Amino acid sequence: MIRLHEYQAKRVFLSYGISVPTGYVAFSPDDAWKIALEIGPPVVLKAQIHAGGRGLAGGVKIARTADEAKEIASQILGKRMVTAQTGPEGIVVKRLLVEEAVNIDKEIYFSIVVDRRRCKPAIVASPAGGMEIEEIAKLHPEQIITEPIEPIAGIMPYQIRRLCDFLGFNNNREEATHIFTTLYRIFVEKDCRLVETNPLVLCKDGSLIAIDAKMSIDEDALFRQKDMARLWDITQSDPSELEAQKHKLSFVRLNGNIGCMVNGAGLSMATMDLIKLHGGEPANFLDVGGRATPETIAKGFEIILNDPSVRAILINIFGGIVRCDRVAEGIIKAVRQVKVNVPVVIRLAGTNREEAMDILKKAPFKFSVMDDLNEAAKEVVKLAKGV
Amino acid sequence: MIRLHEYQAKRVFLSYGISVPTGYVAFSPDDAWKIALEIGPPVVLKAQIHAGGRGLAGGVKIARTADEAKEIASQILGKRMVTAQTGPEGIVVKRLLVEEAVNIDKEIYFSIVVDRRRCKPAIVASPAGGMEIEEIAKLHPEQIITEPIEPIAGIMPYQIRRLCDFLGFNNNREEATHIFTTLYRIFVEKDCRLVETNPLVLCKDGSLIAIDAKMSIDEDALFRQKDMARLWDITQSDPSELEAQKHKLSFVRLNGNIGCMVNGAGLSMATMDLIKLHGGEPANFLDVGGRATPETIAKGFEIILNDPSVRAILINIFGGIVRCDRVAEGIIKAVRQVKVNVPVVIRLAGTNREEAMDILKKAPFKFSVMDDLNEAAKEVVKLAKGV
Amino acid sequence: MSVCVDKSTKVVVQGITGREGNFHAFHCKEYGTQIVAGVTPGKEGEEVAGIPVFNTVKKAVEETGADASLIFVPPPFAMDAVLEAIDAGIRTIVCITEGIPIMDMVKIRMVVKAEGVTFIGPNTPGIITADEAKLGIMPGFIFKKGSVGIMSRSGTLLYEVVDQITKSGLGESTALGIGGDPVTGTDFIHWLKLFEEDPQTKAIFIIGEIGGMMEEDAAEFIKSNVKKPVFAFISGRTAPPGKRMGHAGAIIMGGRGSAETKIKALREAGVTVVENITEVGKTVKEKVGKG
Amino acid sequence: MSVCVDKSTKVVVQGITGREGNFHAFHCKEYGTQIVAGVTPGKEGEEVAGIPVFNTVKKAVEETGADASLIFVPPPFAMDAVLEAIDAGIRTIVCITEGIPIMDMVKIRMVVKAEGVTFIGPNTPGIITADEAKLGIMPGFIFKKGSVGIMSRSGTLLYEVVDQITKSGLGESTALGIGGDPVTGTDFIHWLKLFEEDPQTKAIFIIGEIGGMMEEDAAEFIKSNVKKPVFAFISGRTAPPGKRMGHAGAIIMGGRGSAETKIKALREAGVTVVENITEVGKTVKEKVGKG
Repeated sequence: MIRLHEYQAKRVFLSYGISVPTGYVAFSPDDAWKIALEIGPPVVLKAQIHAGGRGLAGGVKIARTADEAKEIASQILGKRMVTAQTGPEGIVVKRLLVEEAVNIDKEIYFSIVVDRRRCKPAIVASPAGGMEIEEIAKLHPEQIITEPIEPIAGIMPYQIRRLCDFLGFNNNREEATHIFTTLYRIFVEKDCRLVETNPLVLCKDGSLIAIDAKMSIDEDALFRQKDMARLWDITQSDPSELEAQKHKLSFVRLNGNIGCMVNGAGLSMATMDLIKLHGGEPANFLDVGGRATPETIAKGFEIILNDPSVRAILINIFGGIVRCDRVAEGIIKAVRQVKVNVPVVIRLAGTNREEAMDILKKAPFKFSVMDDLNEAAKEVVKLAKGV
Repeated sequence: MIRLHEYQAKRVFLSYGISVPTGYVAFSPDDAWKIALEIGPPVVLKAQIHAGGRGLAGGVKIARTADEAKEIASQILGKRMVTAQTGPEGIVVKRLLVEEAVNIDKEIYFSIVVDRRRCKPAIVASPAGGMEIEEIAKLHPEQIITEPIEPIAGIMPYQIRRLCDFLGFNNNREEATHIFTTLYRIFVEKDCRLVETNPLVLCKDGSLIAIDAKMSIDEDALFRQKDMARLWDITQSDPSELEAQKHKLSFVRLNGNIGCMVNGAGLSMATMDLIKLHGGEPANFLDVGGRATPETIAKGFEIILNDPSVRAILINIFGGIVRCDRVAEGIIKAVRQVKVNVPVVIRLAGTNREEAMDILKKAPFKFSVMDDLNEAAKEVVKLAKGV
Repeated sequence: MSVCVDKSTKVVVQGITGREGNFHAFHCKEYGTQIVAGVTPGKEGEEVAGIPVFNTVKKAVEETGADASLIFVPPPFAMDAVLEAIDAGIRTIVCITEGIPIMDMVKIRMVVKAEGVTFIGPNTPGIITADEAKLGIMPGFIFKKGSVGIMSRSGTLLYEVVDQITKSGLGESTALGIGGDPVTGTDFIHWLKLFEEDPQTKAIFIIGEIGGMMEEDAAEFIKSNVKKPVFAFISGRTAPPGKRMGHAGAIIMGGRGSAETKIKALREAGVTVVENITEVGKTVKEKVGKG
Repeated sequence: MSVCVDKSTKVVVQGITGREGNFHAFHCKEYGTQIVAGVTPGKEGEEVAGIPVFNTVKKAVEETGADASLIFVPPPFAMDAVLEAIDAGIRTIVCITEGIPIMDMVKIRMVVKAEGVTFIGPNTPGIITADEAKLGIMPGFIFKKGSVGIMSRSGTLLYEVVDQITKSGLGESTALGIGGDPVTGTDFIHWLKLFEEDPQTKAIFIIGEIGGMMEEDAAEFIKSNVKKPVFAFISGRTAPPGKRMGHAGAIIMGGRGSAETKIKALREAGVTVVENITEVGKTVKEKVGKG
């Protein structure tokens, strides 16, 4: 999923005719000062990071004057921000959205996602807007409504009636209808995995404004969403995950010390489960996928080795399209380029396993090659513990 | 179905970005002269009537000068035109389309309808354009292609490839794609029952132009197609059929001499079949529908009586929602207003039949009321023959 | 036994506070049908003929356990009503509404097929299992519990046939109109399967008409899948061709869809086709005997 | 007997002239599968591994009688390929393609459900009936004709399980990957029905993972509809929650969809859930005995 920044998503909303507060993106405290002057204080400054929960983390502030806006901007910009959704290392704030303050009467949560179970898009909404949806789910589960959308028909009148009743829209049904159907249009036309506005606010003057905006684009649809692809701010992603992505590897950093390289997401998870079952902690999830070449295998190996917390590595490959001998070639390639200073356990099965074994034997590094996955997992846990 | 005139349909095509010849509608020979001057001769003059086959009937002429255009216009306007599709009485031509003559290289037939069997829209196309589709079907059935469209997906690339291959578009695929998908958009967005262009022509300069344009709008969708509803030229319809429509009766004039009034289309057709089986000829199809009131029954009766060729009338009602006593009331009402000078056979069954019988007995006219439909049909055939 | 609806069917009437909904909800209930709820947005709390009215189908289903819906809402709102019923878990829908835009029906058809919902109509008199449940607008008194399963594309022609079948002494198991519009929720094959499996049904009657290919498709299906005796009447032999069908529409049919091709196909499949509508009862009685 | 595909299945390979299509068409044919045709627009007349190539699926079906399709076309063209296959009358589609936009799959799912087409995938290793037919990219040599029906959301995890089942001596009837994407053409319930009816299948193995509700739904179905012994392995017990699922997406699930809820639901339905992936073969063998 490609996430957009709030200010980018708001631009899309605006282009579809949804009201958002007047505001502009600021890259420096000076920018913030100029924008605050143009809009007229008071203004709201909002850290633009690809993670929710920034309100509690001090990422949303009000400035009463342009000078105050500049002051706040200089405090936030360039700093790491840690929220409930960022992980402990946080994300550096490089952009701020400076926008007009709005007189709020009522806050609504509204989003559209694909409901996997029904295999259709679905609206998730709540009258308890303003807080994170996870929190609403915990505190007021009865205040969440889900409306699956029949894609051939779109949002139907009965659903709008139900939503308006549930969300407490009485005199604003026409405007609410416009916003619901337009957000759905955005969801479909921009190939979104998520469209969210939280809060969607009912203002004191009766109008409806999207105070926050979130959009995530389906990565698989970027071939037909070139405009959206351009909006992707890669500085927001983990550099290792990005590097992996570039080589069509799926990598997620975790908190343990055992590096894992597996082919297939299911087998990767099963391998991590097995490590945990034997008392170990995976340092990462790394799926080399079904189309790995020696080059991508070498790259995956390198990414794992770059993580200083890794104490031992388990490579588990079940050869199908990815032939074991090609994997072995990749490992040899990597070992020739990078210094390997942790023990490596390898388990290979499936296509061309024998050939792979031969290749690994000739390697300039001593791997523990094992046939039995259970034994291999036990071994790597033992090695990581330095026992 | 509400039919549009060619010039109206072309305006819709144009608004969607489909090329059509430059042209304007003329209501008088003077109009034709002015338009011909503006466009620059040679021009084509085309009678605007709601029926195909006008080419053979002399409804399409070329004028080399503006004066000639005026001359031709004065010959066609105000005259009755009889084509293969109008019936022997023909339709009066009240409007002409005067448009530029186009250099034709290749003529294509292209249309979109709902395929009842597959319950989806379908493209029907042929490289043998220019003649009526019935004729192509007769002479070159192998030159017709049908492509059903999945409404959730729209026209797919494989269908466009197939159509282009079949129709012989090689260097114009992009433009053809634009026209196919745009005509489908029109079909869906305007709630059409038919969109047709015949011929769609490939010009000598390589461009594609819709030389003819036909659109029929789904009557049931007029509540959301107000723009299309306004285009309906009621002067093109049979006045009796219009009058019937106004009262929610379904009326079609036929060539026999036995007037029929029945409730339900199926029972109407079955009744006509029965009359024919006994050697009679129905003068009309008149379905009073499921929501008939005494007023509409009276109106239906009146419409039949207005037809001078009617020699006898058969009323066949199976009372369901339409109660027989209400039908009887309607008949009485009609008989009081209009002079009835042909014999009337009535067969009533179903809801409140007894009450209806009582009402009819008190009528100021002697009906032949019969219980047996077969006998009733025989009787009306006998009466119509004056035997 | 019977098909699709019976005494245990619990029905919600959508559009119950309208003139027709009101009228027919009452008559269906009087016939013995379990009409457990009505729906009209904004009228929750009211009652119609002793039937509680709810704002939404979901609420009606939750409160009453309704599993079938009978729809009377006007054409512009019909698709909304249908999708609301499906969303609420209703699996049998009878849509009386006449005049639904054809593209709305194309979409509805797609959804009901994907969801496995039985959708009867639109523009149908409904479905009735004689002496058990009536979901529709047909005059109940002409039906009598018996052995003939009847399906029709036309409403009043269904009544005409039923009347004769009842008077013949055979009576009906279940009878229904699949709907008179070009696009309907079910076709004859759907019901042939069910009637063939239903032990109460001893004979099947198809009432077809010109246009479409449903009768031809039914004939093809009957050949290898139906063992019970099948009868048919096809109306429209004398109707002027193409007057309403349109031209490109007729081309898709490839010259098929006329009364002649239908009758021929049905006869080739072993179906007894009745020529004179007034001889339906006699013909079936002769072939099937006492029900 | 077996499920869905066997020796008589005639397969057309869409995208056969691509690198992967070419490679796997050859290997499927080598396995014994009747690969009768390939399709790549503009390449009609060519041959790939002795398999004739056509421009359209329709032509391929007309010329060769193909009734199943194996799709390798790239994601932007996958929906086109699927709809073309359905239009040509293909009723079993195996879509190997990985990376199809989710809204394309939402639409495809709707069409295949409405048309009654079996759609395996996308992002699947395919389906195999051991020693009969392989429509996919799995290493054929690890399979052996036997009695365990296996379905999986993951490719290599399927291989891992199959390898152990084969080594245990039980072997497989049919094994397949339903696909690793959020929206797939079939779910576990679809295959549970078929395996339950298949006489060759004596035991059923489900390979699930976190996310979605397919395992919970399967458990519910098993309770009242499956009599054969069912086994399961669920991967992702240690995966970080929500990292990929997104937040509103997780809310729809209402706290369900975790490995724990899946394992609990399956156990309550009488399914034997294996905790250690390396003990799959042993566990099934112990419970089912010699196949």
